[in-house]
Amino acid sequence: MSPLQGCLLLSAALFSVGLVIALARSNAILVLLGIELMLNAANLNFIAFWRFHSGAAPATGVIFVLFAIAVAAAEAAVGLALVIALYRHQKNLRLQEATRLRG
Amino acid sequence: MLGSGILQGLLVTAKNFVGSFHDPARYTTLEYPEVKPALPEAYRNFPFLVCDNATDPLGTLRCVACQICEKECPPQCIYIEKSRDKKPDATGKPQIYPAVFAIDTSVCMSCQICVEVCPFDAIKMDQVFEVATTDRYAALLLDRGQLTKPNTYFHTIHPTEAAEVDARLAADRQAAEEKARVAALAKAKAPAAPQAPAAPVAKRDQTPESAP
Amino acid sequence: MIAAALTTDSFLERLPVLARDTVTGRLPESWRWMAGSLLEIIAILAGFGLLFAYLTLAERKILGRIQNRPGPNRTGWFGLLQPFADGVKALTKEDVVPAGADRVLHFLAPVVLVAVSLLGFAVLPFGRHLVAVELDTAVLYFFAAGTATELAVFMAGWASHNKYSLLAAMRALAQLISYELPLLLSVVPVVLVAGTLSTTKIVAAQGGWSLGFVPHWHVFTPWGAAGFVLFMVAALAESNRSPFDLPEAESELIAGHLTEYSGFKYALFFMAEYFGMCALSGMAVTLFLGGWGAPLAQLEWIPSYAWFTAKLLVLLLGFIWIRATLPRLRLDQLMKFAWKFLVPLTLLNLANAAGWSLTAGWTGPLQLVRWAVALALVAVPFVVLGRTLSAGSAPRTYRFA
Amino acid sequence: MTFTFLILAVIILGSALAAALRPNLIHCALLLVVSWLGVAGFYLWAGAEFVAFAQVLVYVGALSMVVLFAVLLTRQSRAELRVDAPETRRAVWAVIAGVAVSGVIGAAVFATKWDPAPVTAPEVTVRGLGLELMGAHAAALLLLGVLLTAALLGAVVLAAPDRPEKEEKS
Amino acid sequence: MNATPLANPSSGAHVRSVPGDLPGDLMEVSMGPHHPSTHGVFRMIVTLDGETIVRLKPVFGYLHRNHEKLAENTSYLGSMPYTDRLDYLNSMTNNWAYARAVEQLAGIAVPERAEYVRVILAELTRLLNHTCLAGFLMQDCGCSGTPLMYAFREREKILDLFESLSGSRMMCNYQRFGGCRVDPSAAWLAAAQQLVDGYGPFLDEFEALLTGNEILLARTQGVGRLSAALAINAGVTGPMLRATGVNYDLRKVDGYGVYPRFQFRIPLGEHGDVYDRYMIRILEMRESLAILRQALAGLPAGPIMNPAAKLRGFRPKAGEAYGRIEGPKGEIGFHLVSDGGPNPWRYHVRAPSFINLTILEDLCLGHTVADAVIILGSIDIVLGEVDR
Repeated sequence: MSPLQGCLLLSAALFSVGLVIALARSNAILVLLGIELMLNAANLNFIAFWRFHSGAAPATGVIFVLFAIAVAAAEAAVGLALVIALYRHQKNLRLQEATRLRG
Repeated sequence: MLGSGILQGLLVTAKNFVGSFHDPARYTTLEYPEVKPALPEAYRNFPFLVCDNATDPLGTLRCVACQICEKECPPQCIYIEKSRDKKPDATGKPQIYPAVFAIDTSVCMSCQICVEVCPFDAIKMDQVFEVATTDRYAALLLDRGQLTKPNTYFHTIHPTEAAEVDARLAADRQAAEEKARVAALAKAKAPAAPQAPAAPVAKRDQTPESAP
Repeated sequence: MIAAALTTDSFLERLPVLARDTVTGRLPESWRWMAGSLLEIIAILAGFGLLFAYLTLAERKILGRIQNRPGPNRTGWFGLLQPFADGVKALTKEDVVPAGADRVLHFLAPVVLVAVSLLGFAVLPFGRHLVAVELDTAVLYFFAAGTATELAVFMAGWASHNKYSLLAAMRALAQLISYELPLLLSVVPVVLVAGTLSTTKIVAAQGGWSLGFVPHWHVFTPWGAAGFVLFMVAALAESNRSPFDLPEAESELIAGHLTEYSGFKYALFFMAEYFGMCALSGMAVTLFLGGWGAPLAQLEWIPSYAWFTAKLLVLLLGFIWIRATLPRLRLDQLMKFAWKFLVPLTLLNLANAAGWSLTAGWTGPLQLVRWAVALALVAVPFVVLGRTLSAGSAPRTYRFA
Repeated sequence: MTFTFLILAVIILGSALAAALRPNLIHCALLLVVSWLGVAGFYLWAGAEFVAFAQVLVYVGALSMVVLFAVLLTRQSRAELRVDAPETRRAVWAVIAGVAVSGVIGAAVFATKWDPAPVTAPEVTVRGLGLELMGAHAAALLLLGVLLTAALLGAVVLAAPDRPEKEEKS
Repeated sequence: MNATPLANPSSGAHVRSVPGDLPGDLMEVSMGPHHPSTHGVFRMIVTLDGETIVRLKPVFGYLHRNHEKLAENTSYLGSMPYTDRLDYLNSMTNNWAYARAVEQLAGIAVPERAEYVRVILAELTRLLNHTCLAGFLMQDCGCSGTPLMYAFREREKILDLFESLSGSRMMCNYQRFGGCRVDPSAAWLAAAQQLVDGYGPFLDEFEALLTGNEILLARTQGVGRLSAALAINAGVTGPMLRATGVNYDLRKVDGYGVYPRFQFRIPLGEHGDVYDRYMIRILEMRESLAILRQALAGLPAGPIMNPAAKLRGFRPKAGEAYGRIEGPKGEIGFHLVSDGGPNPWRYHVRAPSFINLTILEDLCLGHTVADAVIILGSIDIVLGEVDR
């Protein structure tokens, strides 16, 4: 198994764990954290390809990850603000109960 | 401007830092066990009993077990038992003496009221403050023997007050002798006359012992 | 110049490196790197461990003198053995863990804190030849390494199962989020002007003297002076020192996140606080005070690490002095101070530094203009923002009946 | 495949899995911090120093704080930190989805013929990175700045208490 | 983690397990009785929303010693040393207030020299109390001991004076019915004069250290505002009351003792916040210095005790009396009812600390924990007097 394959498998596994957390847990914060984990898995891929795959421009992978981290930060900020707003409305963080917008 | 107050404060602390090295007014710590504090003469701690003769402390106690201090003590830390017999006091007059005189220093609050009410100048305030002990009960209950200290000691700790007391006592004694002499003369003159009452001891209710 | 060249690489200067090489030289080739690193780690641990020990003593002594009392002076000559007595006491004291505590986190918090607070030392250039790890991204590494400290404080506060500790944990989080920003932003101008994130290169960029006696330290430029002050203020907050010691505010929260700690764990917290203080002061020396550079060319014969240590000690004394003087801020004031005062000032300072480096070519009278503009860019916002910050609170005059 | 990589993989996956299973919200958050640190370690191992430190700064330094803050702000008692275990049905479906995703990706990874990996990491200096960001990706950088500002403002607006409602309550 | 079980786990919904009627976001913290800033064994049950106080319940009585009932079973003289222990910082003024009550009850006149000495000692006590308070308050604000140590450095000098006069530093037991126990010597008066001369520079230094400090201004201004109306309704007295702008000082109102002979001013605040309370005390200290200078200069010769006063077997005629003076913390008064016996039939203390403390919750609501600490500090309580 080449290093690239190892990295990709690690990334896939991390993505799956993130997915499981996001799907199975009902707490909004945990769901958000699961999504962050999935983002991290994607970033892992960028770095893996940048490092172990020839042909890419020298810094593209790194720059992609930097952008992704920045976007993730923005996403987390907004997401947690939503969590707090959600909490203020229904006094808990159970996403199943956040159905007010359903028609 | 923001920060000027803070800078002013920093200046004060810096001044104190430097001052603590050369200015005794800014460095007031006494390193206690090595350097003993200079106690003012008025300093009071726990009471002690005055005796006139250091060689026979219990025999020359001024206390006549009148129990006024026991009664007046606010926290009631004094316990006195009168003797059944009488012993001659310093003037040679037979007096009741305290068979038991105990002060519970764990209760005593050093208020000095016993000293103020004592008509005999028998109880005074001590200056020993290093009274720490590992025993909470027996060691803090001082008995007659532990409480008794000679008049010379009283002179070393409260010289002014002791001199006054001695002068007053000497005057009292002289007056008593004078009176006794007069009474003896009168008795000689009128053998049938009834026995004169013993010279009343100077009441000191209105003259606190520290009056100028 | 020749004399300088001779003295800058004197025997004393190279002594620590020589000592390391003598030891590692006896080892087989493949072990040398590992052994060298290990030696560096031991040297840093021993050096700063000793500094920590005597800093606690110095703090108590200086605080004592400022407060007109002697400070600890019973253990050993002038109390010199006090830190060791304290250490023995901390080691032998009972380790109490509250019944409801999260035992794992309660144990991990001090360990993580000490470990993390030590990481920053790796990239500090203590001397001309003394830097444990040469990193291209050293400054970034330093601040990344420091981020976990407040996380550990949070762990301690939360795991203690104590309401005061929990309040302290919340305060610690709020404080970190607020002060990480000005701390980083006050460093950016230096990176901008020096054009590098490497600490050694930043120190090298501050070498040399103008007019023969003014060193090219960043603190001697308008933006650098402002940046230095801003950095130190944020560093005070980051290391939880008075007047920003809210997480362990003694008069309000008993001991905050430390309330339920005793014995050696408590000592570890203490140690981490001082390590953090040393690391941040070391960074300030590196970024603004010319690192290991001597203030005068004539003094270059003194080894560079001595200069670094001297500057470090001066900053640490400043920490102690401030602690002895100032009252504590309240949480909302702390936040207001960070967001409404420090952050705008650091941003303006960044612009100021950018302007400074753009106008580097100006000479003659233009140079004066450059200084005037830069000074104005520091002073005017300070006065204006300071006025708005302290609006509504001023000394009052009183009437008498 | 080096020993370091394996250890990092164990840290990343182990803590993420543990986070998926722990009932305590704070523990989950802290375990995920460990996972993020592992990812940073991975970047370091791969030679992307700058990204690794950025990851630590953003995730451990900022994100974890915000998450913990949110946890504490939305906590009503200590007991409430204990989140219910996932419902079995949801959990089973989630695991099936997760396994399916990794299965597909894994199969693709093994099916693809990869070029041999370069021996050394591509040389990326901070200076080079900065030049590239300001050069080729300047537009993206600007957009990112706008996005972050917008996110900041949006977060403030979302999280700020609705004043009328608060007055109603009190 | 030792989690409390959910109140109703079967319902599936999250049910709050916070006891009582607390809304979910609130936290109840019990500050004290062992807390660094409660000035003794005092307890505040604080309900917090975040760090903001929404409810505050003071709990006291941990230092209750049955003072009033003890006094009803002790001779009039025997209560004097107990009054030392009410507000143990201010034994001289406590003594004086009690002596005044008994003197009114029994109609004992006090010689002029004794009145002067009482004024001197009361103003020294005021200096002592306000200096300590300033130090404690700054400690509550988070200063690492420095102002407190400076305050204590000066306080020690006053205590030295008390000790050399009365024999004890804090439990002076100095006043007697009809005068004072000891006549101050010329040397003592010279020492007092020296202290008074040195106190102004100390106050200047203390103010330089802190009064203009931006952090202190931000911490104390606008915090714990007390309105004049509430202060009057609650019976608040002393610097607390004057900080709200109410001109009420017993030294002027009653003009007891020889106070009318001295020139001094009453500083008044406007906002009634912590800063005003702090500054009023600083300014009062300067006025006290003025009084002390005048009193030391005008001290007449003569007896220190009324020769007609009895020490032992003291039995005032039946009746009642209320003696009050302006103590450093406010109006300290003793209400005595005599049935002609050797003990008072009823003995009541109007303790300023206790009455000033009643408005604590009103001051603290809406402020943070950190403010509660300094508000409590600015009220200036001594638990010996609160609990009695």
